[in-house]
Amino acid sequence: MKKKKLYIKHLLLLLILGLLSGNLYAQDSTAAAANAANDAALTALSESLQNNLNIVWTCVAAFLVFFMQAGFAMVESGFTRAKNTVNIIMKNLMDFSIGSIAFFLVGFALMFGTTNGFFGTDSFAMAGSDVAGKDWDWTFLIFQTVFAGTAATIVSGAMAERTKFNAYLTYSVFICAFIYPVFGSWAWGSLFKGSGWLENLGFVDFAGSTVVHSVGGWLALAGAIILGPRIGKYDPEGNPKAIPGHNITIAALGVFILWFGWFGFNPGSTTFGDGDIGRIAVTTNLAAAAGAVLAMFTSWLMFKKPDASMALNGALAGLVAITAGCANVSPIGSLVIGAGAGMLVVISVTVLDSVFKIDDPVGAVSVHGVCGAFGTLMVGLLDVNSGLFYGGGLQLLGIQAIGVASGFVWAFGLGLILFVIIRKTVGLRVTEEEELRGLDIGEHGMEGYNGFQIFTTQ
Amino acid sequence: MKKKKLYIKHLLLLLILGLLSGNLYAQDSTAAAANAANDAALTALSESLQNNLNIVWTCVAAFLVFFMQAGFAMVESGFTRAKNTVNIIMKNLMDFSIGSIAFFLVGFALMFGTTNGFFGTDSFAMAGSDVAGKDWDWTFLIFQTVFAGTAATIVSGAMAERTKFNAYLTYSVFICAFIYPVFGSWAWGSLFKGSGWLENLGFVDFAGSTVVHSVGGWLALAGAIILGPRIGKYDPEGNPKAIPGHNITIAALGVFILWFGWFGFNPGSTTFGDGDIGRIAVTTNLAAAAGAVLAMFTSWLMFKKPDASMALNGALAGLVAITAGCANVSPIGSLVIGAGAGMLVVISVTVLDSVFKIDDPVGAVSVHGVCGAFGTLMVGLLDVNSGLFYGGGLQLLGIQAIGVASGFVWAFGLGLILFVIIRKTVGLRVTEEEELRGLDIGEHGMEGYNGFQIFTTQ
Amino acid sequence: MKKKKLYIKHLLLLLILGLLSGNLYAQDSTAAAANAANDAALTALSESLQNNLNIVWTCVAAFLVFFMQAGFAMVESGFTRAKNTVNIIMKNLMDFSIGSIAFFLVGFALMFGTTNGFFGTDSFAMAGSDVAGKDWDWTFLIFQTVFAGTAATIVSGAMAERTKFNAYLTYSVFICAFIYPVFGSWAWGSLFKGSGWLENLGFVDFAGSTVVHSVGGWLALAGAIILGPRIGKYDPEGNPKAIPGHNITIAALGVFILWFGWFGFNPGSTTFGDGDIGRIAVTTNLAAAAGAVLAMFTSWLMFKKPDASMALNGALAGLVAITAGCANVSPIGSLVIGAGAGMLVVISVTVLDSVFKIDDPVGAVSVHGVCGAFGTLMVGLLDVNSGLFYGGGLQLLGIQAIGVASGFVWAFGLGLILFVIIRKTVGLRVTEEEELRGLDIGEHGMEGYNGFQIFTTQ
Amino acid sequence: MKLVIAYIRPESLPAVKQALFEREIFKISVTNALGCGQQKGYHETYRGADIEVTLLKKVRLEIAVNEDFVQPTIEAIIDGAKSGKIGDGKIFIQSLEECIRIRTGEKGKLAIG
Amino acid sequence: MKLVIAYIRPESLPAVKQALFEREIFKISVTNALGCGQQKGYHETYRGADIEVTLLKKVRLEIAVNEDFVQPTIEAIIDGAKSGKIGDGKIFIQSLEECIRIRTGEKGKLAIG
Amino acid sequence: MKLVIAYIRPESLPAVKQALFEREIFKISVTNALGCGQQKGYHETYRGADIEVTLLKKVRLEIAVNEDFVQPTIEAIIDGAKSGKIGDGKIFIQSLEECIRIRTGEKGKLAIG
Ligand SMILES: Nc1ncnc2c1ncn2[C@@H]1O[C@H](COP(=O)(O)OP(=O)(O)O)[C@@H](O)[C@H]1O
Ligand SMILES: Nc1ncnc2c1ncn2[C@@H]1O[C@H](COP(=O)(O)OP(=O)(O)O)[C@@H](O)[C@H]1O
Ligand SMILES: Nc1ncnc2c1ncn2[C@@H]1O[C@H](COP(=O)(O)OP(=O)(O)O)[C@@H](O)[C@H]1O
Repeated sequence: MKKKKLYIKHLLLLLILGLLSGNLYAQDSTAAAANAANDAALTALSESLQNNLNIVWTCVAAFLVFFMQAGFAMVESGFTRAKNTVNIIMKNLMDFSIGSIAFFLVGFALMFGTTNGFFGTDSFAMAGSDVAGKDWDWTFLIFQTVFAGTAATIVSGAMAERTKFNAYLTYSVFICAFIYPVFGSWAWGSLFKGSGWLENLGFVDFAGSTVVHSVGGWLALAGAIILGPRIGKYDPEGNPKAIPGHNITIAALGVFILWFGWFGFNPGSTTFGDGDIGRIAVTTNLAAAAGAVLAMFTSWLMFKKPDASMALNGALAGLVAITAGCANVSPIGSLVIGAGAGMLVVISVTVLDSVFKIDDPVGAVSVHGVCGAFGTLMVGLLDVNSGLFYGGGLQLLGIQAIGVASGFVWAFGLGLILFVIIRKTVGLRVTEEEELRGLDIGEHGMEGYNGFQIFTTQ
Repeated sequence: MKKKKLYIKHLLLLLILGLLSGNLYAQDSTAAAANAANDAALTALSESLQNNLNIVWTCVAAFLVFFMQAGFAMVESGFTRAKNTVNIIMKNLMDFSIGSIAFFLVGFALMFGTTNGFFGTDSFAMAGSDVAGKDWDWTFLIFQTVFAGTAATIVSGAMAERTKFNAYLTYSVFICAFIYPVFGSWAWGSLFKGSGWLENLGFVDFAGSTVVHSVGGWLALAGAIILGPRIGKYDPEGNPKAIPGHNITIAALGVFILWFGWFGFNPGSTTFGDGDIGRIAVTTNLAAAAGAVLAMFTSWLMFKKPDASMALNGALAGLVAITAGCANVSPIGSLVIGAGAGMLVVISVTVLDSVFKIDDPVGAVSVHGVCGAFGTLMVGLLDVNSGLFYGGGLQLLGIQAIGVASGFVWAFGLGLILFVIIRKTVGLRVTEEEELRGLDIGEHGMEGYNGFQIFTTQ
Repeated sequence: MKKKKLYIKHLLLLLILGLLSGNLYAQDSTAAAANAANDAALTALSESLQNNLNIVWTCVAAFLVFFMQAGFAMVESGFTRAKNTVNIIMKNLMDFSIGSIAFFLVGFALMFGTTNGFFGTDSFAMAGSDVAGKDWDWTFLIFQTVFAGTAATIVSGAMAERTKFNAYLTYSVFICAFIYPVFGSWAWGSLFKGSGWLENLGFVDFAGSTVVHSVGGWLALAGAIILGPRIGKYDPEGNPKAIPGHNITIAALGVFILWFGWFGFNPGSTTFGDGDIGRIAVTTNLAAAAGAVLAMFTSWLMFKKPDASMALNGALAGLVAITAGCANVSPIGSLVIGAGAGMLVVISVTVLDSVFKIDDPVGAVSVHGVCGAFGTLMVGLLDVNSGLFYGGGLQLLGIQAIGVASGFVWAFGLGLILFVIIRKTVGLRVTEEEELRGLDIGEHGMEGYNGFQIFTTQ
Repeated sequence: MKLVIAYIRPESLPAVKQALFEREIFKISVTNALGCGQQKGYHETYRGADIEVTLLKKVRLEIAVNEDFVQPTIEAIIDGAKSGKIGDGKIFIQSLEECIRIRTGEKGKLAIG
Repeated sequence: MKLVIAYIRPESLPAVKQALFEREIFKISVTNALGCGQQKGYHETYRGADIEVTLLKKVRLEIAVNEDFVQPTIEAIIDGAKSGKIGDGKIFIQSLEECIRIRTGEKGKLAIG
Repeated sequence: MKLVIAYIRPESLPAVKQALFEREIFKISVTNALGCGQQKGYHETYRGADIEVTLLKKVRLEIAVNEDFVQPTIEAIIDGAKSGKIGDGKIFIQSLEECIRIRTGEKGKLAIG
């Protein structure tokens, strides 16, 4: 631990000022100059303190976003079967671990390095940042790392219960080192040394409905399509069968953790400690609440009973959707976005399941892909400055649509290619026998719930 | 995300100062005036920076308090039976979601709007606050929302395993929109635009032992009485039977999460970032620790074995009890309060169960109602400035008693009325058949632990 | 709650300055003096604001570290059998609760009071700190309390599934009141009023790889040795048998919580809010990630399948190892340390299990003891200022070795003595019958998973 | 000696136990089972997809009794378990050749009670 | 009347149920079981130590049938459960003296179906 | 052929398995059960209220054997499970009419082992 030291940096500033002014004050005519020096000292002090506050805030927000990893792990574990629990846990642990390293070494540079127009080209392994200093760079890196980790982890849920472990590891490297960073550089590159065509257009995605969630969601979609559904998911006539998750308590805990972490995700994206963060926390919370409520009522209408898994998904849908506009829409706007996402997610899950026959065990595509796109578009309507409903015309909506579309093309397209290549090389899916017995024994040689008697007939 | 911008606000202040002073310094006689301007700039800077720090701190605290929702959900789920898990989870998710919206639209205004003497009358849906600005208002709103959510969620535990889901949703609206805010306006209204008779008396309830916890606890008591005990809770002779919870690990996790969240609840109630928060964290922690230890030893004495569920309740009892006086008692005082609450909660649980035959599955009435009242009264004895033991006489104790009593009358009285009305209209209790089979299937058509073999004989 | 008050403290400072300067400015020759006063005001303001920021940051960090208790409880519960769950939960709850009180009353004084050369001798129960004030002392106390709690809780995992509950309570008092604080005073005493020989030597243990983790780990080693292995752990020929944990999901959740909490543990140990915390967060995260990845691959090589429990332990191993040097090594250095710890922990677990026949159900000795020592030594190589690989020569490495060795001698030695005394007095191990049936029923008269059908044959 | 096996609704176990005790039948063994009988399953929905639960949760009793206790055992089970609705369950009776008390080695009629 | 007991692989339960239904055998009871037979267990490792899983997870079926249904029941089970690999399971047949439907009190052949 | 059913304490399963193996009885099936016998239940308390645990956790063994193995099986079970204390359990023996190995279709004595 470090001792409470004597604010050396600030003192230094004051000292310089003291020297300057002591000098200048000798002459009456230099009073104004002295004053200017005084002002400069004040400005420097203010910047230095506010900078420290920003660092504290951004770090705390980053830690909250990190904690979302636990949320994803719990949601995905809870919504799948007991026999695949160890596997889904390992995938969640490993995508973040491998992803952190890959993003540090390569991804960050592609995303935030000086751009060649398409992606960044320097700052690999943070070359250029002082490894013993107090630069903002490190705070920025940890914040961006946990964002990359979020994008990476979305996919595991949609591909759960049938994907080979080493295939998943391979995927994890690519998303954090390449797919996510390149798209990210288009929308957020200028936050550091880079610059991107999407942000230059005026694309608004404050905390990443598209950049993080939709990209993850569309990759998940590609994965689920290439993999095909789990055995038993569709009967011979193609009707979907429910394969219920094994632990709703843990899934609910996961959702609460994600909601908690989102208070780092959205307000934290200010990377600046001032009154905006309270307002963003309000819009974030209201959207989540509206999402949960509307998803519940929608499921009640559609299936006669209020479905817990849908209500939980609804909260996440609201959160994903508000992420783009959390700083730009009003609280009432956030209720609208959240409510829309809550309804949309139930419909989307059902349509993907019954119409498109895409088997997404945890609803990742609907929550992150569909609601992420929805939320990004809604900014075009509800931005309090330039949204359509606020008299801003169609321009922003158009730009948002371009952003959404480019996210889909990039992530879904690359996803298809990547997963096909993996299938051809390391192989993508476990054997039928392993799938029936569970990936826990097949891939990891252990069980998740040793000693518990589990109906082994499902 | 927002770029690291150039502290525009602070610069502006400095600019104004610069103009002023540049002007004035021309004349020697204006040196003093210049200096005053200089001081004003310093003050403005200090306020502005401290204000930002307060916002960061209060937001972080609010997020921690939000996370307590997860804690409540886990505690209540863990302490009830597996067959009712989905239901209790849904109730926890929905009371916060619906409550957040109700509090935003109506509750906040009743609690903190300009008062008519009885409750607030403006600021509905935060009318008057800048939907695109950096006002303190939003930070204050998110902080107060999570407090309202805490009061709301207490009830679900006491009414667990037999309450109809739609009845519970109805209740949730009323507590967050009306019951909690009105009482809150009496004690805390002046934190914003309001003003209340209790705070004007000098009532001390720093973070809400009474305002939040007792109010929730007495509502829970009303609900448990109107509902009646669970089937099988009392044998034909009226002797209580234990109905053990299904997951002590999850319940314990819930308690740890609540303890963690309480570090937002109590120290956060300063809404000001300075040395008080460290001291409040100390009193909060010591009270929780003492509560856990004493509850364990009390249960050991009474039942021959150290009961884990009691020890867990004891930690919560200590936390609830210290909430009123956390900023006003000494660390030793907090040990006394925590220890008292730890003993009290065990006795209270036993007495409610065996003597009053009130079936409260998770001990919510004892933890929140009884220990909340106890803690509020203890401030009258242990306040380091005006408590009885510190030579302050009986006055504060009297005021605290008034606060406690008015909380009981308001919450318990309204609770009885509300639950009777709900019983007469939507209906309060599920059918016997549904209760035996479990509310998860009855209310939600799904199970919490699919695949797990559960002894279905309980 | 406290109203947003008018920064009285800062105003006061400014007032004094105003008076001074108003006075002085009357005379031209006093301009320089006025300026100096001005500078002093700026310095005071800066210190005061930065101090408040430090308090907020340190408190938030302390809360995160507190939350690690939940992580330990979940890891230890998940990695042991269902029949001992209540017991391990209670041990985790109680070691922190009793420990908090013991550390407040005695431990803090021994660790941070004015030293007699061997340990501190004043500040018992924080005598001397203002019980109603805003002193830094309280923030420091809460931060140090949660560190002591961490050291205490490590032991329970290694002694799980066979230790008597009252024996464990006895142990908890001693570690928090004596064993940990005395060693702590040697390395960290000067952070408050004390001073220690190890820190005076130049020993680097920024956040406690040795002070907290190794000390806990070596105590765990002593406990596991004195207790002997669980029934069934070794077959008659002495070959180790696996006794799998009952809930990998919960264990994984625990690891994520610990990782999350570690962002308070390491960056928080600055107790200062500036750019260092971002950098430390980066090294901490990279080491954890590398630990998880390397442990997984090592287990894959050694046991043919990627073992989830090893990967989870690997993340913790990386975290423990980076704790000493998190502020002093580069990000690349942290990858090296994490990777090393990840490999080491797998080997260490296997060797302890198969060669030394020491039964440590959760791997606490390997994670905390072995990897803590490893990480401390690595600072001698990788410290960017004075490490061997950075041209600093062997000196630092030597000092680090002295620190590691003294930690081992103190903790392991005292641990052996303590556990032997406990065995002779209150008794250390439950009866064979109780161990077979489970400590939950034996020690606490209840079950962890009521209603779940558990194969009762293990 | 006979071995009586019965499948009943989980909810009715306490009543059956009570009825058996009243007839001084104190020894029973219970397991969880899934049953498929006349009682139609119920439908759960999960995320909008249907789950047809055709295997219903039942409790299986196994009771070894001497001949003179067979009738009382049957009566007790019916007493406790009959609601008149589909799903009440079945009783199966088999002959039992031998019964041994592990603790004492006692055999036959003596060992049963 | 006979009582047919079968131990089969968990995975094959759906197929066995299907095969039984096709032969109009609608009533069965199912429990989880651990079995030890010719099928060698598998090895799990946990933290580097070996677990020899010698008790394998099986599903136990209990089906009470009238004489003329014994053969179809056996056929159906074999149909659904036979993979030709070790571990397919066993069928045991016992005589059943009596069967009572709790709901109606019906006995014997009538009660079985 | 006989069907041996035994209820034993969970803790004694490893010893019983061992004893059976020594007598070359390799095939057994195990289920969890709750039992009510001479052994009095124990009391748990939960939040100060009493729980009378009258159904104790037991393990149920089912072993099909040829006649010449009946005696060894009984001996083995007693060997492994007898502690002399109440609650050691019971062994029940029934006749078994037929036994079929699903994999091969083998029947009778051949199929049992
Ligand atoms: N022939 C049978 N073989 C095996 N188990 C049976 C048989 N008939 C009934 N059962 C068991 O008894 C339970 C209740 O049977 P059911 O037909 O629903 O009762 P009821 O005829 O009284 O409505 C079933 O779920 C099943 O477990
Ligand atoms: N003699 C027996 N007594 C009791 N259960 C048996 C017996 N033989 C087989 N089983 C049960 O049947 C299951 C399958 O037997 P197994 O020998 O593996 O089949 P197969 O002979 O077709 O390979 C075993 O796991 C066990 O549960
Ligand atoms: N008559 C019976 N019918 C069914 N199960 C029985 C019967 N007698 C004993 N059991 C089973 O055997 C177990 C042990 O019986 P118990 O009477 O406790 O043994 P002991 O007579 O050796 O003390 C019981 O818990 C129960 O599961």
